[in-house]
Amino acid sequence: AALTLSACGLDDGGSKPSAEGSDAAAAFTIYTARDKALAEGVVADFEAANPAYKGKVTILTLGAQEALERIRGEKSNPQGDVWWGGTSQQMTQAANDDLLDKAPTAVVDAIPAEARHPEGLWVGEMKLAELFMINTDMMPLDQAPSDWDDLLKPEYKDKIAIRDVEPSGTMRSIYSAMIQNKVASGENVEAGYTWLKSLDANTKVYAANPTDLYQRMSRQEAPISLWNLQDIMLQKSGSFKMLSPKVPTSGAPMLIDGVAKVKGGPNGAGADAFLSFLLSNEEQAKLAEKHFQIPTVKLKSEPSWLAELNLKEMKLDWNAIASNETEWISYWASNIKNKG
Amino acid sequence: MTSVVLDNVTKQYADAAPSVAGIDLHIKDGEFFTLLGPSGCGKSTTLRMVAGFVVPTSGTLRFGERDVTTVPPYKRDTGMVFQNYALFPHMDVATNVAFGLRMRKTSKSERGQRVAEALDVVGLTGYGERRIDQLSGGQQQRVALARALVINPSVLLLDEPLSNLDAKLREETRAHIRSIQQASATTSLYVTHDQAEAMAMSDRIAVMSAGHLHQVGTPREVYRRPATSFVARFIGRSNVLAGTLLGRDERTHTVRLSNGELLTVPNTENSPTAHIGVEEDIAVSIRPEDLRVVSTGSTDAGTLRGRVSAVEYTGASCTVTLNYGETQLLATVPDGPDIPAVDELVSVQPAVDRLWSVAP
Amino acid sequence: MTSVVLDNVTKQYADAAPSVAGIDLHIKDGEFFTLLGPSGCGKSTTLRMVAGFVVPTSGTLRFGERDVTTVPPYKRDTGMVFQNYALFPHMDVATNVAFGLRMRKTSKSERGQRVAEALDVVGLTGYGERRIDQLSGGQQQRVALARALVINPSVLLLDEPLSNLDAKLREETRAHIRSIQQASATTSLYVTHDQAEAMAMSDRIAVMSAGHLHQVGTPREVYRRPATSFVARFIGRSNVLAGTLLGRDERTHTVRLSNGELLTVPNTENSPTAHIGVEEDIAVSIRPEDLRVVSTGSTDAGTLRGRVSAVEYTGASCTVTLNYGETQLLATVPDGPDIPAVDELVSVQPAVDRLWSVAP
Amino acid sequence: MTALATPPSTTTPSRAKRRRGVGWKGLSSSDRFVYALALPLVAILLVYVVLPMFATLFSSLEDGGEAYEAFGAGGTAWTALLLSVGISLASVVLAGIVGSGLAVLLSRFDFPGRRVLRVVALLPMALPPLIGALSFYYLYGASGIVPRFMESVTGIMASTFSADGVAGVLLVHTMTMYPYFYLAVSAGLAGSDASLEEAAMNLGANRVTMWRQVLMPMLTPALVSGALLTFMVSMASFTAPQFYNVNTLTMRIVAAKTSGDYPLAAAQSTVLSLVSIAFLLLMRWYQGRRSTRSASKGTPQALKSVQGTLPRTLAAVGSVAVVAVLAAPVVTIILLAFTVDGTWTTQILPPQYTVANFVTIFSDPVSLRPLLVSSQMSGLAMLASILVGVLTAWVVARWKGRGAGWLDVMIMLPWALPGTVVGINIVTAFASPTPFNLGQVFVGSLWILPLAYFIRFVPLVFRNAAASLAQIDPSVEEAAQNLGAGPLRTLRLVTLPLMTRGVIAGALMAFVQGFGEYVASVVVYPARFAPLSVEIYNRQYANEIGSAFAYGALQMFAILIVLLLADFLENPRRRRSSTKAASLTEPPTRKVS
Ligand SMILES: Nc1ncnc2c1ncn2[C@@H]1O[C@H](COP(=O)(O)OP(=O)(O)OP(=O)(O)O)[C@@H](O)[C@H]1O
Ligand SMILES: Nc1ncnc2c1ncn2[C@@H]1O[C@H](COP(=O)(O)OP(=O)(O)OP(=O)(O)O)[C@@H](O)[C@H]1O
Ligand SMILES: [Mg+2]
Ligand SMILES: [Mg+2]
Repeated sequence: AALTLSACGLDDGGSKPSAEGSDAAAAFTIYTARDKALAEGVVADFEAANPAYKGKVTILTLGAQEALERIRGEKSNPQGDVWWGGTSQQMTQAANDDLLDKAPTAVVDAIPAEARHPEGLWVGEMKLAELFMINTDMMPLDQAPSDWDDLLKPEYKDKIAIRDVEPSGTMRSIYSAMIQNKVASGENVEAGYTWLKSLDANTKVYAANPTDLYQRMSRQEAPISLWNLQDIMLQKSGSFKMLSPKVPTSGAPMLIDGVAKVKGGPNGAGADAFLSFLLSNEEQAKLAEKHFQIPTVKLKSEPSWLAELNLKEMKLDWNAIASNETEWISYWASNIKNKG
Repeated sequence: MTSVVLDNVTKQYADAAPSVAGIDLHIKDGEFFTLLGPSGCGKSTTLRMVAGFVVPTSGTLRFGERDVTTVPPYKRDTGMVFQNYALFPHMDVATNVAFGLRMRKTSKSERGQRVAEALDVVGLTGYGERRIDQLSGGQQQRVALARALVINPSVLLLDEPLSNLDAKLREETRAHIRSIQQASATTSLYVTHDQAEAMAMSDRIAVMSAGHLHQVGTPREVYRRPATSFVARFIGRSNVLAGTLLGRDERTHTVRLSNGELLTVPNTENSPTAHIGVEEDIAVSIRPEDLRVVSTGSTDAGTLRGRVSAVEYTGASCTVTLNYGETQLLATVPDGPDIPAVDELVSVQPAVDRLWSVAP
Repeated sequence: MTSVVLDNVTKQYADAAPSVAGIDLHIKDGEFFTLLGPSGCGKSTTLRMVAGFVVPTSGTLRFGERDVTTVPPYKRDTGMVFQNYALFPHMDVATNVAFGLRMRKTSKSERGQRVAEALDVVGLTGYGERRIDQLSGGQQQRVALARALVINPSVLLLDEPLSNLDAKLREETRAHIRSIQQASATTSLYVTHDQAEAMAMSDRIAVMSAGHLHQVGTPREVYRRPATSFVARFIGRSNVLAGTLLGRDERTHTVRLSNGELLTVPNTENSPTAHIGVEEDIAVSIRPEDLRVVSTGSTDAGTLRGRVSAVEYTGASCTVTLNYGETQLLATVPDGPDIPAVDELVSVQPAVDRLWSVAP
Repeated sequence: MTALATPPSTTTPSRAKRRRGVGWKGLSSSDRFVYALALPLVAILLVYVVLPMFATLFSSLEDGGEAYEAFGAGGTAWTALLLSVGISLASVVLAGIVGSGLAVLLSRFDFPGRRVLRVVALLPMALPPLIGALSFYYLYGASGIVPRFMESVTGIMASTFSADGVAGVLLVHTMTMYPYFYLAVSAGLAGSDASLEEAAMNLGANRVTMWRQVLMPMLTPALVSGALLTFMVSMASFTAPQFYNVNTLTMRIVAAKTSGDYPLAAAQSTVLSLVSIAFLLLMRWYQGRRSTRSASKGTPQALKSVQGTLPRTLAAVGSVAVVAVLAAPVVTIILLAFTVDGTWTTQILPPQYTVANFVTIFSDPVSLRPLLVSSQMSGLAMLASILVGVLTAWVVARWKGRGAGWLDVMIMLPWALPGTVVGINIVTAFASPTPFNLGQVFVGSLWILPLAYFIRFVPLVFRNAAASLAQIDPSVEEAAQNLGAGPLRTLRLVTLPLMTRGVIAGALMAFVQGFGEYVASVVVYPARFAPLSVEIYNRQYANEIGSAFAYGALQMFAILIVLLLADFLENPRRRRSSTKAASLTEPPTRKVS
C-alpha cells in the first residue's frame, strides 16, 4: 500500500521502520497493557541504556485482551514486536495460535521454568499476588477478614465489591484458584462452587472495570475486594490513600504476568534487545522498588515494602487451573453469579 | 347549518401587502356561496381562515353567534376539499374517505356504507383499495371531494374542487355537490376561478381582487350588473369601453366614448355608478353575446365598427375579435356561414338594454 | 421542430387493464396537438411516455426519424409542465425557472433576461425571489409553465397547465402559449380536460377514453362530426338519441328513434357510421344550441316534446333540460323573457343540417 | 380529415406488440442509472464492508458449527440472547418516546431559548463511551449524586433510588440513543407535508389523534430509521451491560473471547447480527407496506409553529426539564474534569476542585494530538460515509425489484455487529494484500482509522438519508431530467438539497460517533496516533479519572463546536433573511409536492 495519508498537525503517519542506514537500529513497537507511566519509564530507561534506539520505540497502550486480538488480527502482517502484559492463559493462547516467537535464550534461561512457556514463547515478568483490598476509612484492617474463608461470614454480607469475573483474566484466575484449592485439599469441584456461591451471596456489586472498582471502593460502596498487590500499592501511593492490601493467612495465589516477542514482527532485533533489558536484574529491581512489582527473576534483595507484608504464596497447580478455567468460569457465570 | 360571518377580516403575511384586506362577508345559513377571483387574490387564504388554519391578523370570524376566530380547526366541524388534495398517502382510498367518520366515531357498518356511497357519488366505486399514488390527478381530486362530503359537515369548504376534472365529469360532479348541498342545507363556501361554475352553482358570489371584495351578489347580478369594470371583465368576457358621463336621467346615462361615439346606457336605482358626476370618467360594459354583427359595412349610429383581428372557434359559436380604436371588442357569432373573416371590416350593434355603466 | 410519432404504443401498469392501449398518433412538426379525455383515461401516461418517464410496455416512439423509445428524458429536449407542478421546493421562483437554462449553459446575463421575460409572460414579475411555499396554487402552476416555456424546447408537453388559473388569466395565458408556440413553431402536446380550451388552441385534437383513441381531428371535425357517441357527449354538451337505421341514401340516413319518432340525418363520405347496416342500432347526436325551442305546444313532425326539468343560468344563455322519454334533452336558450319555466311542456326543433349519426 | 380511430373494443388492442422484456433496453433511463450506479457501490460495499464481516462467519464455523449448540434452549447463550433482544426492544421504545417527543417539542413549538435547547439536545450523542457510562454511575449509581441527594432529603437509603441492573442499562441506552430518533424525526417533521395535518384536523382529528393517525405514520421512515439504529446498537452495546452487570449476548461474546473460545464468540456474534438483520428486514417490510410520499399537488404552504401562550409555556417548561435531564451526564463530566482525584468519597457533590487535570493535559507537548487524530480521521470517514451512504440510499430507494433489500442489509451489516468484532474483522481483512481487499494493506497506516470509522458509521448516514428520501416525490427528479439535467446532476442539484436535513443528521452522527469510537479503534489504531478515545481509556485505566474526564470534556467541547457549525451551515440563509430562529430542525423549505 503506497497510500500515505498526510493530515494537518500530524507528522509522518507510517509506523513502519524507514529504510535508514543499517548501522542504526530500526524502530520497533510495543503493545502493552501496563500502566502508561510505568511503561514510558521503562522505555526511557531502555533508550538511555541503548542510545541506538533513541526515539525509535513506540508504545501502544491497550488492554491485554485487545493486545491479543490485535496480534491475532495482524497475524499475516504483524505490526507489533513486543507484547508486554498478559496473563499466562492469554499468553498460552497466543503461543498455541502460533503468534509468538522465542525470547532470547539468555532471557528464557533466567526465568524459572514454572513462570514461562516451556519453549520460551513467552516469559513471566512478574508475579501478581492476589489478596484483599480494604478501604481503611470504612473498615480498620484488624476488622477485615483475615483469611479466604472469612469472606463468607455473614458479617461481611454486602461488604464486598468484585471486579466482574468473566471478562477479566486476573479474576478468572483467582476464582479458578479457589476451586482448585478445594480440589487440592481433597474436596471436589462442587465444594469449590459452593464456596463461590457463598462469596456471591456476600458480594454487593460486580464492578465493570478496575477503575470502576477503585471508584466504588473509594466512594464507600463496599470496604472489601479481591485484587492484586501491585495495583493496590499503586493506588495507595496515588490518589486512593484509603486503600490497603491485606494478606490472607493461608496465602495469596500468585499469577504470572508475562511478556512475549511477536512472531514475524517488523523488528525482531529490537524486541530481543528490549526483552533482555526489561528482564535484566537491574531493571526488575528498580520496578520492584518503585512500582511494587514482584519479579519472576531472582533478585539480590527483596524490596522493603514486600518484606513488611510477609507475603505467603498459596501453592496451586496452575496447569490444572488453566485446563479447567473455561468450564469453571462459565459454570460460575451461568449458575452462581448473582444467585447466591 | 350555521351562518358564517367574516367581520373586517385581514390577513397579512410577513412584510408583503395584505393577502386579504379587511373583508366583510355574511354567508347565510344553508347558502351556497362562492369566492371568485384571479389567481393569488386571497381566495384560499380566506377559506383557510374559515377552516381555522390561518389566524386572521385582525377581524372576527363567527359561525352563527359563536366567535370562532381562534377555535382550533378540529373543533369547527367544517369539511374541506384542499386545493392540493392533501390526501393521506399512507392510507388507501377508502381509509382516506373514512377518516372523518372515524374521528366522529361512526359505527363500522355505517362507515362502510357511507364511504361506499361517497365513492359512488364521485364515480370511484371499486377504487376503495387503491393506493393514492396509483390514481390519476383527477381521481385524486375526487377522493378529496368524497372525503369532505362524507362527513356531512356543518360548513363545507371547497377550494377549486373540480379544477382537474374534465368538463363532463365536472358538470356531473357539480350537480351532485349542489344536490347534496341542497338536500342537507349545508352552508357552503366554494372557491373557484371558473365563472361558469360559479354561476351555475352559487346562490351568491363574491368577487375578489388583490385581497379586496369588489362585489357580492347573485350570479345574475354579478353578470348583468357588475359593480366595477374589474368584475365586468372578470366574470365572463366583457367589452369595457372607457368614456365620459355626459348626463343622466332616472332611466339612462349618456356616455361619450373616447372616440367620440355616444351611447345611451340604462340606469337603475343603486347603480354602482351613482357616485360618478357629469363629465367624470365612466366605463360602459357590454357582453360579447350582446354585440350583434350587423353587416360588414353598416355605419348606423349606435354601431361600433372595427376590423376583425381574430376568429376563435369555441364549439357552439365563434368569438370574433375586432380592433376598435385603442381597444379590442369581442363579439360572439353563432357558428354558421356568416362568420366574418380575419381582416374584414365589420360593424357590431350592442343590444341597447344590455349596456351597463361601471366605475372605470 | 420535430414531429412526434407514437406507433402502437401500450402502457400497462402491473396487473391492471392497460392505461394506454395500443395508440397510434402522428403529431406533425410545429403542430399544436391536444389530448382530451375524461379523468383517468391515460392522457398523462401518454404524455409521460413522450417525455421519457414511462417506458412503453410495447410500441415505438419517434421524434422525426429518431427512435426515442428508450432515450433518457434529459436527452429529449422536451419542456414539460407537470400536472402536479413538480417545482423544486428548495429553490426560489427565479431559480426554478432558470434551471433548464442552467442545464443548457446559457450565459448568466441571457439567463436573467429570459427568466424575467418568462415570468412576465405568466404574470409573475416581481415574484422571482419568493419561496415556492409562499405562492398560491395558481401562482405555482404559472411558475411551472414559465419553467417549461423558457427553454424553448423542441417539443413542448403540457399536462393541464392551466387548470388552476381563473378564466381570464387562463384565456390570456393560453393566448400567450399559443403565440409563443406559433412564433417558434414548437411541436406541442397538450393535455387538458377542458374542451373549450382544446377547441380554442389546438390544431388537432385526439379524444381518448379508457386508454383508447376515439377520434383524431381538427376542433371543428371533432365537434361537428364526432366519430362515436362518446366523443359527441364528451366534447361539449350533446344530446345523443338511440335509434335504429331504417335506410340510407347518399346524402341522408333515416333513423327511427326508440320512441318511434323518425329523423332524417345528413350523411357524408367517410361517415363513421358507414359500417352500420339497415335495421342495426345507431345513434343521432345534436348539440343543445342546435335545438330551438319552438313553442310550448307545437307537435309538428320533427320536433321533440318534453317537460322542462331544470333551467341553468350560465351567463350568456340558459340551458334547459327536458325529460324526453327515458333520456334527457338539453337545449340552449338565449337569456331573455322567453325562458321556459320548470315543469312546462315544450317542443324543440333540431336544426336539420346539424343532426349527425354516430355509432351507438 | 377526420382520422378515424378504431372504436374501442374490449378485447386486447393489438396483436403486433413488441413486448419489451425486462432487459436493459426495456428500462427507463433513470432505472438504468440506478443499476449502473449500484455496481460500483456493491463493489465498494463488498470489498470494504461485507467481505471483512465474513471473517466472523467463517471462524464461527471453524469447529463445524458446534459452537451454535450453545444456543440450545435454556442455555446461557439462549437466555443472553433473549435478554439482549428484550433490552433492545425496550431501548427502542424508550429512546423512541424521548427522541420523538423532544423532536416535536423543539420543532413544533416556538419559545425562547429553543435554539440553544436544540443543540443541547444533541450533546448526549457526544458522550465519550467509557466516560459516558461512568458519568451515569456518578449520577444515578448507588453512590451517585441523585440517590445521595434523595437520601439526604428523604432519609431513605440511597441505593433505593439508584438505577441498577437492567434498569441501569435501559437508562443509559435511552439517554445515549434517543438522538437517533431525535434527529431522524426532526428531519422527517421538516419534510412532512403540512397540508396533511390540516386535512386531518379539518376532518375532526384533534392534535393527539392527528399525530397518531397521520403524522406518525407519515414519519414511518424516520421512526424506522431511529428504531433500526437503536435496536442494532443496543444489541451490540457492551459498556452499559458490563457496567450494570447484565448478562447480555455481548457479555457472553467477551467472556467467550477471554476464555479463548473464538469459534463460540464468532458464533454468538453471527447470531447477534442475524437477529439485527432480521429486525432490519422486518422494518423494511413494514415501511414498504405504506407509501409516505406526499401525493399533494403543488408545494404546500409552510407550517407554522404552534402558537398560543399556554402550549408554548408548557412546551418551554417541558423542554427545559427534559433537556436538564439529558444534559445532566454532560454536566457531570465537566464537574469531574475539575475534581481532585480521590477526594469525592461520601459527599453529594465533589468537595474539591482543581484545574490541574487540564494542566496535566496541556503540559504534555503532544496532548492535542489525539484530538487532532480523532477529528481528522472521523472527518475523513464522514466524507466517505456521505458519499457512499447517500448514493446507496438513493439506489435503494429508486431500485425497482428485489435487490434493494440486499443492498440495505449489506450496508447495515457492520452496525449489527459489536464494535470489537468489526475492528478485528477489519484488521484481519486489511493486514495483507489479497484480491478481496484490492491489494490494500491498511493495517499500520493512518488510513485504517478512517476506514474503520467509515465501515462502522456509514449505516448512520445511509439510514438517515434513506429516511429523507422516502418523503421526496420522484416527480421533481423527473422535472429536472426533463429540463435537461442528467441523472447525476439531478441528484446533485435537486435530490441532494432536498435530503440535506437527513444527510446532515446522519453525517453528524457518523462524525460524532467516529470521534468517540473506542472498541474498534483500539484494535486498529497505528502506533503513535492514538485517537482521543484510546487516550481517554488509558487515562482511565491508569486511574487518572480527573484527566480522563478532562479529555472527555475537551471532546464534548470539540463536538459542540461541530454541532454549532452544522447548525450554522444548515441555515445560513435564514440567518440573514428571517427573524425566526433557525436551526437543525427548521424547514428552510418544504420538501416536495
Ligand atoms: N403508477 C401507477 N400504478 C397503477 N396504475 C396507475 C399508475 N399511474 C396511473 N395509473 C392508472 O392509469 C390510468 C391512467 O392514468 P393517467 O394519469 O394517465 O390519467 P389521466 O388521463 O392523466 O387522468 P387525469 O385527467 O385525471 O389526470 C388511471 O386509471 C390510473 O389510475
Ligand atoms: N405563506 C405565505 N407567505 C407569504 N405570502 C403568501 C403565503 N401564502 C400565500 N401568500 C400570498 O398571498 C396571496 C393570496 O394567496 P391565496 O393562496 O389566498 O391565493 P388564491 O386566491 O387562492 O390563488 P389561486 O387561485 O392561485 O390558488 C398570494 O399573492 C400569495 O403569494
Ligand atoms: Mg388558492
Ligand atoms: Mg393526468
